[in-house]
Amino acid sequence: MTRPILEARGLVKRYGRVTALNHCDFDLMPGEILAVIGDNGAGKSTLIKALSGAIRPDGGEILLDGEPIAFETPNDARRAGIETVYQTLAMSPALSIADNMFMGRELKMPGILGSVFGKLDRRRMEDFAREKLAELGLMTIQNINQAVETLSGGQRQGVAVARAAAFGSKVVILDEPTAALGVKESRRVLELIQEVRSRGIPIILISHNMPHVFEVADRIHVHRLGRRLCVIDPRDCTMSDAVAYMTGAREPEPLAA
Amino acid sequence: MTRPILEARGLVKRYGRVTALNHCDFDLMPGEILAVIGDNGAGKSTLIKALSGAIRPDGGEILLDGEPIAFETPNDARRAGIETVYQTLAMSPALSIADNMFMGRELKMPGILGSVFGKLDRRRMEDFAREKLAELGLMTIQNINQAVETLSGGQRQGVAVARAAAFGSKVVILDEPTAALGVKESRRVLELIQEVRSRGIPIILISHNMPHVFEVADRIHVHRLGRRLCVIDPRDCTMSDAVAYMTGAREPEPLAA
Amino acid sequence: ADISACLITKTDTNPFFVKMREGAEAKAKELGIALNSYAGKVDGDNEAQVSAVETCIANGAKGILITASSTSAIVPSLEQARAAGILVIALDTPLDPIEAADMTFATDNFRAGELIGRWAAAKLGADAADAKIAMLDLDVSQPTVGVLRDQGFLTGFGIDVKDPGRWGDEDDPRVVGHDVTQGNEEGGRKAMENLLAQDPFINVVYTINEPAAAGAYEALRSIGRENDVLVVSVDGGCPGVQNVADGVIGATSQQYPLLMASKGIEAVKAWAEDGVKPQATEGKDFFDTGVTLITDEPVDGVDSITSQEGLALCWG
Amino acid sequence: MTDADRFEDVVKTRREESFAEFDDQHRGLFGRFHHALHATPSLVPLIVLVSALAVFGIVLGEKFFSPFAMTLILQQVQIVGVLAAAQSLIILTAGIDLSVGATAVLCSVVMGQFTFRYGLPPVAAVACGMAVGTLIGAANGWLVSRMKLPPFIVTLGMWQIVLAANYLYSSNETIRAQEIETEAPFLQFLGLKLQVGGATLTLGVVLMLVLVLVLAYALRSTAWGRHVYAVGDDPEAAKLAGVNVHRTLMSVYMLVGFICALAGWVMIGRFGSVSPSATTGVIGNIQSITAVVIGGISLFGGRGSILGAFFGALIVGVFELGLRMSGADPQWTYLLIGVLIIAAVTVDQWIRKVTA
Amino acid sequence: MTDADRFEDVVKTRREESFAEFDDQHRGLFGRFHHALHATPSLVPLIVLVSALAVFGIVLGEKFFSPFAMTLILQQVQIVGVLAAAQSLIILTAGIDLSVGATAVLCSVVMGQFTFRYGLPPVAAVACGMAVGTLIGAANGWLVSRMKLPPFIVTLGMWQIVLAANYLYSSNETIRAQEIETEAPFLQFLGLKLQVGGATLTLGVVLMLVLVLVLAYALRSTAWGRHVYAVGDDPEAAKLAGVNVHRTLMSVYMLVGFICALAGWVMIGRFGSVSPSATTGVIGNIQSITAVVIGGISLFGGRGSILGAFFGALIVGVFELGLRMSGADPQWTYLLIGVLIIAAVTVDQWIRKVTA
Ligand SMILES: Nc1ncnc2c1ncn2[C@@H]1O[C@H](COP(=O)(O)OP(=O)(O)OP(=O)(O)O)[C@@H](O)[C@H]1O
Ligand SMILES: Nc1ncnc2c1ncn2[C@@H]1O[C@H](COP(=O)(O)OP(=O)(O)OP(=O)(O)O)[C@@H](O)[C@H]1O
Ligand SMILES: O[C@@H]1[C@@H](O)[C@H](O)OC[C@H]1O
Ligand SMILES: [Mg+2]
Ligand SMILES: [Mg+2]
Repeated sequence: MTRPILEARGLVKRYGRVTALNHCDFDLMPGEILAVIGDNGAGKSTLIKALSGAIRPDGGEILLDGEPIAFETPNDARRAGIETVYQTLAMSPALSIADNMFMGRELKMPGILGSVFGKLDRRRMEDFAREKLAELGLMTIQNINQAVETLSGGQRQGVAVARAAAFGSKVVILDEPTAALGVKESRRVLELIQEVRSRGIPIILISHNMPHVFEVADRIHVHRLGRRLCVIDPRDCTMSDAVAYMTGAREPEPLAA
Repeated sequence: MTRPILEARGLVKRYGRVTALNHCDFDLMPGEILAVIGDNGAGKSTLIKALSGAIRPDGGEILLDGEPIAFETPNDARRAGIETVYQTLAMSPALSIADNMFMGRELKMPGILGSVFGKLDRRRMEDFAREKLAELGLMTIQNINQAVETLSGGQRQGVAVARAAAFGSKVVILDEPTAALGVKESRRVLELIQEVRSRGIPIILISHNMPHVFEVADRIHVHRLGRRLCVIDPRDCTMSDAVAYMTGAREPEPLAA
Repeated sequence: ADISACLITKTDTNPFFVKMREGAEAKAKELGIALNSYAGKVDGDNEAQVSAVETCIANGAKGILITASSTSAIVPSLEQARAAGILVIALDTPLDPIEAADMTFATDNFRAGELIGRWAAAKLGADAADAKIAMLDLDVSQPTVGVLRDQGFLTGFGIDVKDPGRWGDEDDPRVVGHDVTQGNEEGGRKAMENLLAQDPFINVVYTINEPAAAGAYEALRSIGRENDVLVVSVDGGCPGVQNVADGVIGATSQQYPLLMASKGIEAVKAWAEDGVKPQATEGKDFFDTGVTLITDEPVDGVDSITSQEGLALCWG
Repeated sequence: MTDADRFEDVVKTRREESFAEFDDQHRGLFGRFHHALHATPSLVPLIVLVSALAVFGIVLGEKFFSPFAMTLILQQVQIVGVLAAAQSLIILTAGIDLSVGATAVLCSVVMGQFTFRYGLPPVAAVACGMAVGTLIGAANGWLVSRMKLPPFIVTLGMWQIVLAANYLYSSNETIRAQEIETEAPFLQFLGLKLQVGGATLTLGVVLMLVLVLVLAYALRSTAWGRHVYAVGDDPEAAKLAGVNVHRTLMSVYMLVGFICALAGWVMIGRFGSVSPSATTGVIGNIQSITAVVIGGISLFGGRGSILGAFFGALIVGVFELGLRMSGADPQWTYLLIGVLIIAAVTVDQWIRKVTA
Repeated sequence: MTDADRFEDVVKTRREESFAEFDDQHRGLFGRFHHALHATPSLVPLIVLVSALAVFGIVLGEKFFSPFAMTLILQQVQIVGVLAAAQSLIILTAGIDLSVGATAVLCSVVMGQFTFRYGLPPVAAVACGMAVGTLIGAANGWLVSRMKLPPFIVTLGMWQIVLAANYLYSSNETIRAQEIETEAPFLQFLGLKLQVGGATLTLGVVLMLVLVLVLAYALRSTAWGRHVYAVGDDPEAAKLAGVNVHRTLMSVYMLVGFICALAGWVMIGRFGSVSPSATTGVIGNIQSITAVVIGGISLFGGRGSILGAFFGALIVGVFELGLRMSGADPQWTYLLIGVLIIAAVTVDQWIRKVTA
C-alpha cells in the first residue's frame, strides 16, 4: 500500500462554543483527486484551513510525506508546495488581477532593473494572467488591470483558481472552486483539475456539485459533524448513496472503502 | 396579454471603461419564477442591483406595475415590497444571525417597554430566525447568537435567503442563492422558492445551476454581454440550447419565446 | 499706511497675548502703521514663529515684535530678518543671546517669581521653616517663563534651587511636588488635586499664572481648605486682581503687556521714519516694563500695592 | 426528470433533525469565565481596571484606597468619561471625532457668555449651549453622510474651526467662578456635591454614570443601537439590508454634539469658571479616543461596547492619580502613562488570546 | 455519463473567443481627462493644489507668485512633507502613527547631544540618530505585528514615551545655532542653500523631493510595494495569499522610524538649532495625517498614492502662507484652514464623483 502524501489524525478545532473539527482524520494519496463533501457547516473549510496552515488546530497531528509538520503560516505550506484556493478567495480587493495572481511571487525585470531596483515586470505578469484567464474561458474580463473588487463574483473565483493551478507543485487544494462559476467556466475548472492531476499533482476538491464530484474524483471523503464519516469510491457508490451518508439519512458500514 | 409587474427598458450602466449593462431590457410577469442565466460577468448582478435600487443606472427606465419608478436606495425598493438576496449577501459580519435577519424591521417588546423604551424582543426574533433556518435544513448552526462572520459560507447564504423569503411581499430577487449551499440546503431553497410563488409572489432567480433552473423556472431570461439576448421557455428548450445561447455557441432566432 | 509691522506671539489663546495684541493694534492704528499678527499654535511653537518671520520678510515689514517661544531656536530666523533691514523687538521674553534683538521690552520674570516667594515666606513667618509647598508649573517641556518664575519663587522663599535652568531638581523637603497646569483652570484644578492626594497638608501653592490659581482654588475649596492655604501667582490680569480682592489669590506679580506692545510699535515707527533704535533701561540690558506685587495683606520688606490700585492698572 | 437529478431525491424526504450539539469541553470555573469573556467584551478592560486598582492599592496602601482618592478619580475622569461616551458612538460607526473636546469648550463658553454678555436666564443659556453642540454635530454628520467625506478630515477641520471660533467669540476672557456663583449658580449645577463619608460625588459624576448606562442600553437593546453597529460594521451591507444609513449617521453625530455640550456643562461644574483656553479643547479628542481604544472598541467600527470605553477612561484616571500619588514627577508620569497605555492593551489582547 | 450532464457538452468544445469589447463612450478631451483621473488618483490633490495657488496668486499678486515665496512654501513644508511620506507608508498598511513627530524631535536631540555631550563626530552622531529612529520604528512594528496591538494605541503610547524621554534626556536644553555652526556644521548639512535667482532651495527640500519620488517608485513598481498595499487592503487575505505580513509590517515601521530620523536631521538644517521642545513633537502627527488624508490616502489602508500625500502637504503649506501673507489674524487663519481642509476634500470627492 502506498503512503498518503498528506494525512491528518484526530484534528480538533473549537471556536468558543462551536466545535468545527471533532477528532477528524484525513488521507490524501499521491496523484489522486480526493473530493471532500458534506453539509454546510460540516467543517470542510476548517479542515483544509488546518491542512494549509491558515489556522492552527487545537489538537491532532498533520503529516506531509509521512513527516509530522506544523505550518505556522499559509506561507510555510505554500513553500512546501501546497497551494490553496480558500472559500473566501484571499484576494486584495483594491489590487489588480495580475497583482493578485503574483502576490508573494512577483516577476522582476531582467537585468539590473530587476536585480538592483527590484522593478516588477508588469508586462510579463499581465500577459501570463491574461493567458491563464483565457484558459478558464473567462472572456468577459475587459481590463486585466481592473481592481479585483470590481470583478463579478464568478470572475473573482476564476482568478483565484487560475492562481492555484498555475503555481501548485505538491498539493492543490480547492475549496468550492466552482460555486460562483458559470457552466462554461466550471467546465474549464474541471478540465484544469484533471490536467493538474495529469502533472502528477494530487488535488483536494471541496464541492457541493455531485455530478462534478463523481465525474472527476478518485475517492470521496464524506465529512459530517466535524469529522470524516467514511471514504467512498465513486465507482462503487451512487450519488444518492453519497448524499445519504453526508446528510445522515444512512449510516455507513464500519470501515467503508 | 397581462402586464409585466416589473420591467426595464434600455438600461445602461458603465463602470469607468467597463460596460456592465448595454441597453438591457427586462420583464417579470405576475406570479412567475423567472430565471436569469448568463456567463460570469455578463451583467446579471448589475441588472438586479439596478432593479432593487442598489445602483442607479446611467440610462434607461424601470417600471413597477407599469409606473416608472426611480429607487434612490434599496430601502425604497424594500418599502415597495421588493426583497433581494444580493450575491454579496449584505450582512453585518459582527452582528448575530437574528440581528441580521431583522435588520431594519426589528420586533419590539409588547407594551411600554417596546413603545417607550424601544426595547427589542430578542426572544421572539431568535425563535423566528431559528424556525426559518430549520425550514431550510440548516441544522449545523449551533448557536443562533453566533456572529454571522463565524458562519460557514453556506450557512451565511442560508441566512440571507431565509430573510428574503420571510419578508418579500411583491417581488423576491435571489442572486445565486444556492451557490454555496449543500445538496440538502439547495433543495430546501428550491422548495422555498416554489412556496413563495404559491403565495402569488413572483421571483427572479439568478443561477448557474441548469438542472435547478429548468426544474423551477417558468421562463428563462438569457443574459449575454450586458443585455438580454432572448427569453426561452424551459418546456420548449433543452438545457443544451440554453447553454448554447448564453455562451454564444448559438444565435437565437429573432424574437424567440 | 506704507509702514508695516508684525506682531508674533507665543499663542493667542492666552489672555495675556490677546491683550498684548489689542494694545499693539490700538497703537498701530493711532500711528498709522499696518500691523499683521501671528501666533503659534501651542506654547513653545517655534516652527510657527519661524514661518511667521519668513512671511514678514516676504511681506516687506519694517519691524517685528516677537515674544519668542524658543528663545534661542528663533535666533537664526531673526538674524535673517535683521539682515533684511527689519527692526526686531523682543517683547515679554528676552532672546538668547539678548543682543539677537535690537531691543527687549519685558517683565523680569525671575523677579516676578521672587516677589511672591518673598511675600509668602514673610507671611508665614516662622512657619515658613516647615511649610508644605505645591508648585503648579506650566508644562512638562519647561518653557523659560515657567522656569524663571518657579525658580524665582523658590529663591524668594529661601529654598536652594540647584540648577536655576530647570525646575524639579531641588531637594528641600518643603517642596511637596511639581505638577503641570497648561496655564489654565482645568490644569490648575487637576494638578492641585494630584498634589493634595500626595500630601493633604499643603499650605503654600505657587501657580504659574492666575487661571491656574483659580483652578487650584476650586480644588482646595472642594475639600474645605480654601481658607488655610496661601495661593500666589503671576500676571495681574483683571480677573486675577479681582481674585486677589476676593481672597482667592493671596498675592500676584503684575506685569504690563500693553505697555510692552505700545512701546514696541512706537519703536518701529521711529526706526522706519528716522532710523533710530530704542534705548535700554538704565543699568539693564533690556527695557524693563516693570513688575509690581499686588496684595491686600502687605508684609514688611516687600513693596506692594493693593488690589484696588491694581485694578486700575490691570489688563484684560 | 433526468437520472442525475435523482440523487437529490434523498434529501426530498424530510427527516426529524435537531441542531448539532457537541460535548461542552469547557466546564468548571475556567469554562464559565471563558464564556463570560466571550459574551461580555467589556469584561476585559474591567479586569485591567481592577488589577490596576489592586496594584496601586498594594503599593500606596490606604492613602489610595480611601473613599477620597477613589471618588477623586471619578471626578477627574468625568469630562473625559462623558467625551469618551460620545466618541464611542462615532467610533462604532467606523468614524472618529476630533472635534469633541473643542465642541465641549465652545458650548461651555456659549453657556457662560449667553448668560453674562446677553443676560439670558442661565437655564436658557444652557439650552442654547446644547443647541450649539447639536448643530455642530449635525454639521459633522451631514458632511460625513451626505457629502461622503472621511470623518477624520471633517472633524479635523471642525476642530480647528470650533476652537478658533471659541477664542474669537470669547476674546479669551474667563468668566470667574465667584461671579458665576453669585449671579448664575445654575451654570455650576453639575458641580453640586453629594458627600457620603469621605466619598464625594458630584452631579457631573452621576450624569456620566447615567449617560453611560443609558447609552449601553440603547446600543444593546434598541433597533437604533443595532443600526449603529451595522453601519459601522459594513455600511454598504447595512444599506442593502435596509438600514437608513443617512438617518443613523445623522442621529449619531447630532447626539454626540449634544453629549459634548453636556460635557461643557460638566466642565463648568468642575472648574467653577468658564475658560475658553481649557486644555480639553486641544487634547480632549486624543484623551477620549485613548479611553475608547483601551476599552476595546475597534477603530474600524462595529465592535465593542460603551461600558468598555468607560472602563478605559477609568484605567487612565487610575494610572494618572496612582502615579502622581507615588510621587513620580510629571515628566516621568507622562512617560509611564505611555508605557501603561501599551501595557493595558497588551494585557487585553493576551486575555482575549488565551481565552479565544 | 448521465442525461442531465449532457448540457455541459456544449461547452466542452472550445471555440475561438476574444475578450469582450464595447464602444468606448468617453472619447475626446473629457474622456481622456476622465481616464487620467482614474489611472492617477494623485491628480485630484494636484488639481486642488494648482487651484489654491491660482487663487492666492490672483489675490496677492506677484508678492505671492515670486520665486522667493514659491520656494518659501517648499521650505516651510519640508518637515511635514518628510513626515507625511512616512505617515503615508503606515496608513497604507491600515495603521496610523502618532509618534512620527516626537520621534523626529528625539532623533534631532540625539544627533545634537551625541555630538556636544559625548563628543562624537557629527557624522557618527547623525548615524546614531538614524539608528534610534529605526529602533523606535522597530518597537512600534513589533508591537503591532507580533503582539497584534492596534497601531493607534501603540503609537499613542510611544508618542508620550518618546516625547517625555526627549525632555528628560535633553534636560530641555536647546543647542544654539551659533554653536552648531562653529563646532559641528555637518549637523546643519541639510540646511545648505542652493540659490537660483530669488528661488532658494535647501538640501532638506531636495531630500524631501527625492524621498517622495523614491518611495513612489518603490510602492508602485516593486514587490515590496505591492505587499504594503496588500497588507493594508486585507491582512488576512494577504497572509493567505502568501505575503509575509510580519516582515512587511516590520519593514514599513522600521523604514518609517528611519524617515522620521531624517526629518529630525532636516529640522536641524531648517532651524539651525536643536530644540527638544519643537512643536513638531506635539503636532507633527496631526499635521502629517492631515497632509496624507487631504492627499486622498484612505485611513482604512490599501488605497492612495504617496504623491498625493506630498501634494496634501503642499496644499496646507500654500493655504498657510497665503493666508498669513494676506494678513489674516491668526485665529481667523486657523479657522479658515479648518474650512479649507474640509473644502479641499469636498472638491476631491466631487471630482471623483463627476468622473466616476
Ligand atoms: N471563526 C469562526 N468562529 C466561530 N465559528 C466558526 C468560525 N469558523 C467556522 N466556524 C464554525 O465552524 C463550523 C464549520 O465551519 P466550516 O466553514 O468549516 O464549514 P464548511 O463545511 O466549510 O461549510 P460550507 O460548505 O458551508 O462552506 C460552522 O458551524 C461554523 O459556524
Ligand atoms: N463596481 C464595479 N466597478 C467596475 N466594474 C464592475 C463593477 N461591478 C461590476 N463590474 C463589471 O461589470 C461586469 C458585470 O458584472 P456583474 O457582477 O453584473 O456580472 P454577473 O453577470 O453577475 O456575473 P457572475 O455570474 O459572475 O456573478 C463585469 O465585467 C464586472 O467586472
Ligand atoms: O508672560 C506670559 C504669561 O503671563 C502667560 O500666562 O504665559 C505666557 C507668558 O509668556
Ligand atoms: Mg466551507
Ligand atoms: Mg453576479
